[in-house]
Amino acid sequence: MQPEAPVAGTPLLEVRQLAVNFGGIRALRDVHLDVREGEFVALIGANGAGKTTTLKAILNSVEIARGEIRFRGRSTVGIATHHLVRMGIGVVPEGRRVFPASSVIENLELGALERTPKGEAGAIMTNVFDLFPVLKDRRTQMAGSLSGGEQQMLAMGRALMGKPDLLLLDEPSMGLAPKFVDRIFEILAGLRNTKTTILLIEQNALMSLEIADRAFVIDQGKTIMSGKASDLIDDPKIAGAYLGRSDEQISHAD
Amino acid sequence: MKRRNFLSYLTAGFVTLASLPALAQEPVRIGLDAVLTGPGANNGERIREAAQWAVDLVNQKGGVALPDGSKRPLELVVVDDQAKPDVGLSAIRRLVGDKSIVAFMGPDWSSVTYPTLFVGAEAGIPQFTSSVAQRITQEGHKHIFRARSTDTDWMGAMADYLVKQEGKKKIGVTYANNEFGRSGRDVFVKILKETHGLDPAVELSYAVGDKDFTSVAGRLIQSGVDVVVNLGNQPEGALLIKDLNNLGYGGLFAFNSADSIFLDLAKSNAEGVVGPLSWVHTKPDEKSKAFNVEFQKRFNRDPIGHSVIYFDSVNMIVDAIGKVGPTREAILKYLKSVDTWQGVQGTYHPSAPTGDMIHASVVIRYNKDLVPEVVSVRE
Amino acid sequence: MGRLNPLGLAVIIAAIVIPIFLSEYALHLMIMVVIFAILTLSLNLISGYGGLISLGHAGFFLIGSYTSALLSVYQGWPFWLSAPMAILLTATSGLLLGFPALRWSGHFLAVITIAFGSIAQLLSINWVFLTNGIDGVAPILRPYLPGIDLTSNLNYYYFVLICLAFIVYLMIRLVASGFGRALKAIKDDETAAACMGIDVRITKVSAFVISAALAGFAGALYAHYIRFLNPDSFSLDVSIRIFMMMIIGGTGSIAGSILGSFVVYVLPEVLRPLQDYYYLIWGVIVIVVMLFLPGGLISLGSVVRARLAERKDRADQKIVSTEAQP
Amino acid sequence: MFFQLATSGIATGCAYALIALGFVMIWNTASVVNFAQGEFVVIAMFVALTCHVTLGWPLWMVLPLAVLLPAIVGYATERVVIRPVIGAAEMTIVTVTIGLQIVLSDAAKIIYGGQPYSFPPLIAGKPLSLAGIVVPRQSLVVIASMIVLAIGLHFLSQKTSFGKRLRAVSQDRETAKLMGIDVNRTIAQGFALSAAIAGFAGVLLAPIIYVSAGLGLPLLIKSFIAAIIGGFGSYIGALIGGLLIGVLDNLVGFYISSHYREVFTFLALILVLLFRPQGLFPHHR
Repeated sequence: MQPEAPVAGTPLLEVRQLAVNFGGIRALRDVHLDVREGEFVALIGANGAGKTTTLKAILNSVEIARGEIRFRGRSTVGIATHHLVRMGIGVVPEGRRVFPASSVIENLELGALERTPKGEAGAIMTNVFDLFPVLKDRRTQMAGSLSGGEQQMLAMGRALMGKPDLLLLDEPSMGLAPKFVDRIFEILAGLRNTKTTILLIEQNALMSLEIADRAFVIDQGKTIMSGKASDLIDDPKIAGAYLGRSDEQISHAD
Repeated sequence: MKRRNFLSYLTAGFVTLASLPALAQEPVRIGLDAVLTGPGANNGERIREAAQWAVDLVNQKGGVALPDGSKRPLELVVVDDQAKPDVGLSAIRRLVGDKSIVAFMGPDWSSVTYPTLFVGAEAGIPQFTSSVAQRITQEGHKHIFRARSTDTDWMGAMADYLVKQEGKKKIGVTYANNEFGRSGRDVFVKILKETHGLDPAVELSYAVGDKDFTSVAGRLIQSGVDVVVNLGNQPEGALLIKDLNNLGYGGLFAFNSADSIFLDLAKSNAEGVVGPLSWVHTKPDEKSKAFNVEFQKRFNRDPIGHSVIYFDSVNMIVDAIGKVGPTREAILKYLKSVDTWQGVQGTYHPSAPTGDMIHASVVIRYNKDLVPEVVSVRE
Repeated sequence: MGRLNPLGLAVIIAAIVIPIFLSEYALHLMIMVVIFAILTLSLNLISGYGGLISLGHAGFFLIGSYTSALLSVYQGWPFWLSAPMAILLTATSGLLLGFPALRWSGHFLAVITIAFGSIAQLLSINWVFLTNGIDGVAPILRPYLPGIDLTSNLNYYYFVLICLAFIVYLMIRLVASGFGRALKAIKDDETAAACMGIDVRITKVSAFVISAALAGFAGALYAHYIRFLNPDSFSLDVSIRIFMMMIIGGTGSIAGSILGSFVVYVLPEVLRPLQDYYYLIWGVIVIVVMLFLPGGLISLGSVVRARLAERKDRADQKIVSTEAQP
Repeated sequence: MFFQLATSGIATGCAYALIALGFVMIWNTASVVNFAQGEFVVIAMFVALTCHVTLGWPLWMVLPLAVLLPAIVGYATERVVIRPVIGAAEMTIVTVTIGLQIVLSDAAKIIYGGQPYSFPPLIAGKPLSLAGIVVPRQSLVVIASMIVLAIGLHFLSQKTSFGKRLRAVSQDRETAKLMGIDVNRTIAQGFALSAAIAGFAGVLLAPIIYVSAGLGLPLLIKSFIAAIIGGFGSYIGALIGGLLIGVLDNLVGFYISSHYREVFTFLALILVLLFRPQGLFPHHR
């Protein structure tokens, strides 16, 4: 059972009144969200709503026009992306972005390189292989030669290698065959049970809401709704605006 | 005390200021165009230092003497042609455009001199060049003075030495693919044919900037020549003799740029190398010896042929100014009337109709101690 | 280029009037600036509008110069026949090089064009029976124009200036045409351009051919001005110099190309009193311009204006609000 | 004669190979085509010349210095002039590196003049004769050094965390950041390393080709071509491309024509680009 009320204490990640300009165009106007320790939060919205820009803002790779982002209660202003990563944010980027000319093992090692002490990496890799047995089978293969679904698993495993306090996943189901989409969500559900703190960014609203604790909905650069995932899933507005559309999107992805 | 000191400074300052007009007297200017950047800048630097030295010596004696007995400072205006014809054209137009320049020296590279000749000719300014290509003085220009023997002179000397003194018959010719190398090759092959009735056993060329001469050396050795005549610039010559020696070549190596720059590069490989030069510091006459001593004192190394050419040129211009004054027309007219002029390099004939003032050359051979021994002298 | 502003008009008047008062030396520089402006414009067509790097334009320049010079000196052709022949031959060589080479872009194309320029120069050195090799070709006659003595450098200056004006006019028309727009579309996004129905290959190769032809024409103008040709004048650094002129002036701008030719050709002459240091300072200038004015000198005005506007914007705390579209 | 030519070509080719290697490294990590790469060779040569020939320091002291100084210059130039243009239009980057090339080569010219200087062989002695092939000791030093360096670099890139960072950055700069890698710093270090490799090549080359300020650009262009022939972006391709160019140059000079040696290098480039555009050893990105 998920806790009903918000957990006490400061959130792990907090985004308030975020606005971002992109080449003279306002990409985000007012986004807020928060993620607490151990929580699985989904950020959902249509294509172009500003989900990926929000992620970039969290990672400080776009300039923020207004608003505030706090990680572990500390403002992220002026902290470079790689420092944020070292501080404990693990990222599974959009489009997977595995290192194609490196082997599976080398990709995983890179995930641990800057964040995990050498001695611990081996143990974590064993865990990752337990989670994704297919990676173990392919461990010496070049990452570029893996299938899309396998690459997605590698990208997730790679992020886990850094023992992230907060795991950001950007559209992990995008461009995958339905079989793999189901598999990825299964894994995500499994991660929730390990109490890993997760912020999932997805177009696939229905599946995301099914596994998330809480969710935020953004539209045209603005957070328009938030609440418990189980509540949102029954919300008629959501059902009309996103769930129907996301079903459609899944069939398109085939 | 302090005030007194200040006053004395002030007085000194005024005295200096008062004497300034005398020092700041309008100098007599002569121009120099040389290659100061790019390949060939090595010779250009030597040219500049020698010309500047000659000018400094004149100024140490109070400046250039005029026919009325007064003296004015001498100034050298230097421009750089980068060994490129179009840059040279700009450079020489700049010199000639400055009406206060009464004569100029350069260019050194024939490929720059030739296309720019008309600029000096139109302006009627005396031009002293060290370019060796024959045709520079074949165009009928009246303003050009060549202060160096031509390649015909020293190729003749070298061919004589190789064929008559050394008795070599099987000659391989290598040359750099530039103006200098090609024109050297043309002249040498012609002389070999016309004077000695010989043809080269093999002819090979290479590019300036080549680094690996194994293929050239290999072909020379394969064709079994007993003398290699190389026509080109110093770095390639030094690399070629090194590769020849590495491959066990036992014959003679003759080189038209076997000067001190070549020696610096080739080091012990230079032993036994033969070369024609317009002038060498070991030339056994008195003037050359004296020049060498003075040059050594000033620069702490041996002068090269170009040092003498430009040193002599400055002095010839200075002498002319002393006779007829600092104007282009007067100097030009005067020089054309001078039969002989004694310089360090030898006897110049400024009145020669073509402008070829001097034909002196030597053939040298590097001995065991890498000293260039003069083996044949031509006047 | 847009509409002619007062500054542009002033430059044109200056270009016509000032040379009358210049020394022979300065006039020589101006003639070379105009010839190089034509070369830079030709490069600008493929690089500025088409986004293709060429470091081999000295090769086309060489082919144009030599064709016109050789026909004129050895065959006795008048300039008015030898120059069109030079244009034809460079256009052909542009076609022959462009077809295979334009499968590449970026640094690959840069190296291929370096190779082309070097091969052209090496052939002009070694192909002695045709080019007279390192000895060069001379004397090349000035073009004959009834009533006007083109052996006068001032007249020749006006002659090349008129040629430049004609080419500028041609470029303006070309850039505004469907072809020019197709070229720009390819520069922005090749795939998108192809989707719009543009034949990418043909457009690129055509631009390359026109560019080569213009460079060939500049070559003919050069040969008949300088009256002596040898391979030394067509080395890699000439290609680099043309490239610099385009970049420093402002890529993709006609006025920029002309400004760049002027600055890059005249600056070293101005810096010459610095003797040894002038080339070094020139390199520093190139870097500084690129770091602070990547759009070239021609963008100076608009960059300053933009900065001022930005400052004002910030002061007003006003933010342009449009539809959010990341 | 064939083997003689090949052996000698390999020695010169090694130098091209090393320069190409550094050049490719910069391309891979920073997407910068560095026209100033040849100048790092020249810097090392002059450091070696000054310290070894003029000041008479022993080689074991001079070598690290001659490698270190170009590395420092490489690091500094990356910080000052390259970093601001990383990610800019390719023409802007090319122009900046050409500007850098002009500055560095002219600085060398101002300090040392345009003339060439000779440099003593790294090890003394007459050339060796192996199975009828004359091999100067210097060539052996060059070939052996290159093998050692290639192995060392391979070890560096596969086993050390610096090498892993470098490889991650060269495959995907954005994602490397997401691994916590300081991309800017890694690029600067990559610059330093590639300059150090070029410096190493410079010391090896100095006794073979003489030291002069104008060497940088011609060496770079040969190496650039070597890198493309080998397969641009591939390290092994750069090495083999360099060796091929060195050998080809000699064989053409001997068997075909000494006039057209360089033309053949360029022709080889064009042929490779026509018929095997990905190069002999394609790079997987």
